Amino acid sequence: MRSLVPFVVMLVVAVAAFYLFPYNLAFLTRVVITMILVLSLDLILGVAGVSTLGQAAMYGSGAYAAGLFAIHVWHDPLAGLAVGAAAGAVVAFVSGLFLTRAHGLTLLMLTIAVTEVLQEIANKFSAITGGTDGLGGIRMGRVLGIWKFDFVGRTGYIYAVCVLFVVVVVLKIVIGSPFGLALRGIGDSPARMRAIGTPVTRRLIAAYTLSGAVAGLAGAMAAQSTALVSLGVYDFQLSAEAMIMLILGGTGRLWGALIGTAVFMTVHQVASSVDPFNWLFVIGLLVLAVVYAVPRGLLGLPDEVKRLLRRLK
Amino acid sequence: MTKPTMGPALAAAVALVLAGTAGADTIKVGVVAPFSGPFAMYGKQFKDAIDVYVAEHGTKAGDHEVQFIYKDTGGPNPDTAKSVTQELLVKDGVNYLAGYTFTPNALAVAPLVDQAQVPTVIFNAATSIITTKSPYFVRTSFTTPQVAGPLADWAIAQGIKTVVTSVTDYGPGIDAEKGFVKEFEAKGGKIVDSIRMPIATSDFSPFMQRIKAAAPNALFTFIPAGPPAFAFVKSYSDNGLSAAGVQFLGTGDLDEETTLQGLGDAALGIHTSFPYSVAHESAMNTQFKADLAKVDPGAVANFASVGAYDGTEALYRMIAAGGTDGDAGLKAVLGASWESPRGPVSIDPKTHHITENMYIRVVAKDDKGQLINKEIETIKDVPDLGLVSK
Amino acid sequence: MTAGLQVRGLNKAFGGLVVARDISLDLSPGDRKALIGPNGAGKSTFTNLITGILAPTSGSIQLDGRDIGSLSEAQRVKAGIAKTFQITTLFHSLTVRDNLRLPLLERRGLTARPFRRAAGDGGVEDEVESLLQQFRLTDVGDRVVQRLAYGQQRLVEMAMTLALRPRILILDEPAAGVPSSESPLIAEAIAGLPQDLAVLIIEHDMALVFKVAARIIVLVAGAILTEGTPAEIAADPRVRDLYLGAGHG
Amino acid sequence: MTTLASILLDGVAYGMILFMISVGLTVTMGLMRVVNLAHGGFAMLGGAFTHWAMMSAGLPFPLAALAALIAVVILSVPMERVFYRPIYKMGELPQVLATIGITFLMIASVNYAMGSSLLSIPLPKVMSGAVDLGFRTLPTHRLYVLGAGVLVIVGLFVLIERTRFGIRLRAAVDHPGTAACLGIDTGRIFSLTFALGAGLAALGGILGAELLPIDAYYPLRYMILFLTVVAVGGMGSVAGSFVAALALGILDTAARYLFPEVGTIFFYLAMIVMLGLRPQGLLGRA
Repeated sequence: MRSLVPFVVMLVVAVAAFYLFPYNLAFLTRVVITMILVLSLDLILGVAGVSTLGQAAMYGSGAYAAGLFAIHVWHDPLAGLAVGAAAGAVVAFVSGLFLTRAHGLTLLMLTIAVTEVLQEIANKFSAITGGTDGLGGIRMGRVLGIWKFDFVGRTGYIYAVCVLFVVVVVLKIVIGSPFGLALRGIGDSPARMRAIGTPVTRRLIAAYTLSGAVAGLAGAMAAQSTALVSLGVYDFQLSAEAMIMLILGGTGRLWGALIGTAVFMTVHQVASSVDPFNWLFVIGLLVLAVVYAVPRGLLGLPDEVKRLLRRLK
Repeated sequence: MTKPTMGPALAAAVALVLAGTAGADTIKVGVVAPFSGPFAMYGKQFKDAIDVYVAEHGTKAGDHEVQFIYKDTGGPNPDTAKSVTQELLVKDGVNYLAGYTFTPNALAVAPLVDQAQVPTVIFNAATSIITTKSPYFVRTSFTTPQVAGPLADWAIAQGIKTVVTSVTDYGPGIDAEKGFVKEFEAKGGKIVDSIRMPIATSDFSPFMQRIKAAAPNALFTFIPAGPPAFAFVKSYSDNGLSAAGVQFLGTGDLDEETTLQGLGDAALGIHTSFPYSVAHESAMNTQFKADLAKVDPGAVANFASVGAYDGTEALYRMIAAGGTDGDAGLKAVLGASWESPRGPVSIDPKTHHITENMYIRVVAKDDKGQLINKEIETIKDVPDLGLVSK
Repeated sequence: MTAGLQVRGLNKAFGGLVVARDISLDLSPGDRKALIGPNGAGKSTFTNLITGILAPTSGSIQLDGRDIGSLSEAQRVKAGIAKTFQITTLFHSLTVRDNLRLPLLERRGLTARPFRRAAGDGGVEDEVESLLQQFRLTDVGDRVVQRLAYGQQRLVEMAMTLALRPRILILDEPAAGVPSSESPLIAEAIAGLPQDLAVLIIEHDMALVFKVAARIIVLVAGAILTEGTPAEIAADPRVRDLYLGAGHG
Repeated sequence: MTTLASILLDGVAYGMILFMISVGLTVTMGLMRVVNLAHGGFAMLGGAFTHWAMMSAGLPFPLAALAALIAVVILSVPMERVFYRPIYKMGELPQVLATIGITFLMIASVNYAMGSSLLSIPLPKVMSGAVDLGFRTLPTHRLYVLGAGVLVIVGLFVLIERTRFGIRLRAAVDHPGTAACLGIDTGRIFSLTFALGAGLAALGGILGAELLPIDAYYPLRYMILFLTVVAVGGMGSVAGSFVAALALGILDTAARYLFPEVGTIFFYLAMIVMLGLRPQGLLGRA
């Protein structure tokens, strides 16, 4: 089946990275976790067409929930992921009740406001969250009771890749389902969806909740791999960068989220280690290049090249 | 020709890395700090200070060649701090770590440092608890209570009896408030009002009006350097608090030297306490400033510079004594004392934190019309009050 | 009970501006009626009143003897009144098949199912294929709508609306913007609509109207001027003066 | 009673500053329908040029500010041509992305040329200090901002509602096709409007620097604040952002007086409520 090819490629790349960069596993793990966050954004923004700058709200809530759960309840990693995903889903559902009715600038501002309120709350309740110092003292148990998180980060990486794989598979199924088709319809034309009798707001709340669960999952993974949660999980910058990575890769098809994240984080890493003071030039130019030259993202690059070649003939 | 397979290539890579760590007697030190983003100043100050130290003392500590490897965190970002530290330990095989500007970044690497048993010198992060999180932590900066406490003592000695505290509502601000209030009340002073100001405040007039209405002898503040400190100081001067007889007391974070000129004349006459002033008068400090000018013309020294400079002193002492043996190195620096550009310092073997003089300074103009922090009083050998009191 | 749509004494005014004046109209199963009139005669106001986008100032709208005046737009769709849209509201980035699947799935209330494959769920595929065949779109079924010719897009529009299985179908300018070479396609498609469907066509293209409509209603200044067979309308001097003579169409 | 008067006084003074720095954004974003996250960048450039003109070229404040204003306006013309023109017709997402990219480039440029520390703009004697109002004092600077704000809003009203340029601008925005048919050079109108927005941004940046000081990261730090004023006021409504700026200024000030411990939460909750009740903004077009 042709549709399985990308999955095989993804696994091969993940395995190759493991062997090619055995000393960069910590960085690779962060890339994989960010991929999960960007995937969650692809569902709501790329597929359903809801522009949001507030994905950090769910990511951060997932991180704090997983961190607190590990400290006070149980240190099992998978249970922690479930708790993080649940927290992300709850935040998304509640905020989705009013967010999904807004559009354009108003929607962008509301998503930002929700994130800022959560960050301020986390700062206020520093007795619980650790405030500016961060929520420390997270000690994770073994994955499935078997694999211990090791110093080099092998377990952490394999664990993250497995979760990423599951997330991609689940989201692929959802996007290909009647529900997913309805979301793509909403992304194209909400007015027409209403005209064929679809309860658009209800579908959007469901999609936002699912997206929130995935973002919460990503946050939980981050909390487990860093073993510390800081107020930075609610940073506006995180939401904005997730959006940049998604559009860089190409929206709506999941693979774009993976490619965009890998390319952005690699460029970021290289540029900031070559010239930390001026790397923002590189990122700025990269972002502009995407908007003006490949508006459909790197996924659309082959088509653009084909068109160019056809014109040359 | 046969295609090279992945196996041998990888083995070669591993061998190369191992040769780097075990072969020649080069001790590697990983420096983790923000070199990009809004806090890039810290990374630059750290690197400049290390360069000054190396220029003065050479690249050898005892018999060992020292090599610094710099890694960027981009700001308060524990995820990045942890992953780059892991990389330094696993890939670069560093024997010592240093840097760490923000508390969450330092706390995030505590388990790693513990597991790898690598001595780590904190150049800046100022929350007391950090050094309790791993026995391999040593800190050469200061803690917020260490700065706030002596200021309270001094205020009492000046006859200041009533104070309104007004701090930024986040970890360090609250630490400062507690440190000041505890000492001030213990000495018989009275806190008239305590205000915690939201982090994102731009207009401080409401707080200034409230303080003015309470009419205390002085206000005490902790506010981060940069835009907030600028607006706060401006607001103090514009709302006429000085004329109303309310003295300005603060921790030296707010008028540290890289942002001091930006505060403008509004800052004249405010009092702060801090372990280092660029205007500190000593031969060593003059030398330090001259060498800094050679390494990086136009650079301005500040607390981060001396934190890193003394941190490098600690690193050199450890490397000279222990080489690759971190535990031996650590032992050599605990209890050690030396002369720093900020004055005499020593490492408290119990708290692993630096004991140093606190200076009460007043903002004044030097003969070139530049703003300086003029030291007017010295409180000697202050330990980390945050830990000692706990 | 009377089958079909009965409109009685419909009035709509925006402040002092009257845009629908005492309109009465019947649409019974099998009807092929056309609504014509010069620009600004109130044709789109009338359709908006029927589909529920606008609320009338007075008058009644009944479907099969039941008053539907209080139903929302979506509820009227479910009740059986559907209208083709301006072309811009197609799902441009989806394939023709997906464009048809969506209304079919929605009609069966399945668009909340997240774990089935959209292609194949709910037994809609046969209906997708027969709609494609009916509108001669089978060859382009897997093409993305925005890459289709304009006339074909209009056909997709009609097929989508038909997928909702309406009993009352309002075709809003089905030939608007379609080049004359593709116009016969539209006429053919309308001719092929189910016999028991009640169809109201609003159109400027007089050739098309005279070809497909059995009766024509002429609307002027918000009121019905006259109604009759194409032959009667063509012969009516008032219509010639007011409408055809004015050079429209 | 005194507290109430103080809240109103400080609130209006703060609101005026908010208005001054976001009115330019209302012009570019509201009238031209571009989600412009780079607005703060123009404000920063205004401040940075003023700083440079005073410190390095030794100009007095009014001259330096004027020179900086002109420099930003001139700079904005090629920027509009190169960066903004291609994105007018794109969706809001590419606009967000492109203007974030532009913001990054502006930050990197100022960081490269002037470093990342505060770029101070010392005010002349007449503008600093405080005025005694009897029951309390008010920083003199606020009176100047108040005056400038009133001038700007009256000026904009006259420009948009009463001049040929205004008529053409509204035509170009509402019916670009028709306007082009009528022989209105929409490209030129957009260039001029953008330059006007950039100039107002620079003016706001310079005058607001007492509360929102200028440094390289200024555009990111205050981005959300600017956008809030425009979103709450309503896209495209100068009067709306005036009302929103004053309302937000007074609300924020009241919170700081009455319950500072609630912090920024209050500000954002107020914004959520306002946008929840009126998604198109207080005076926005639906």
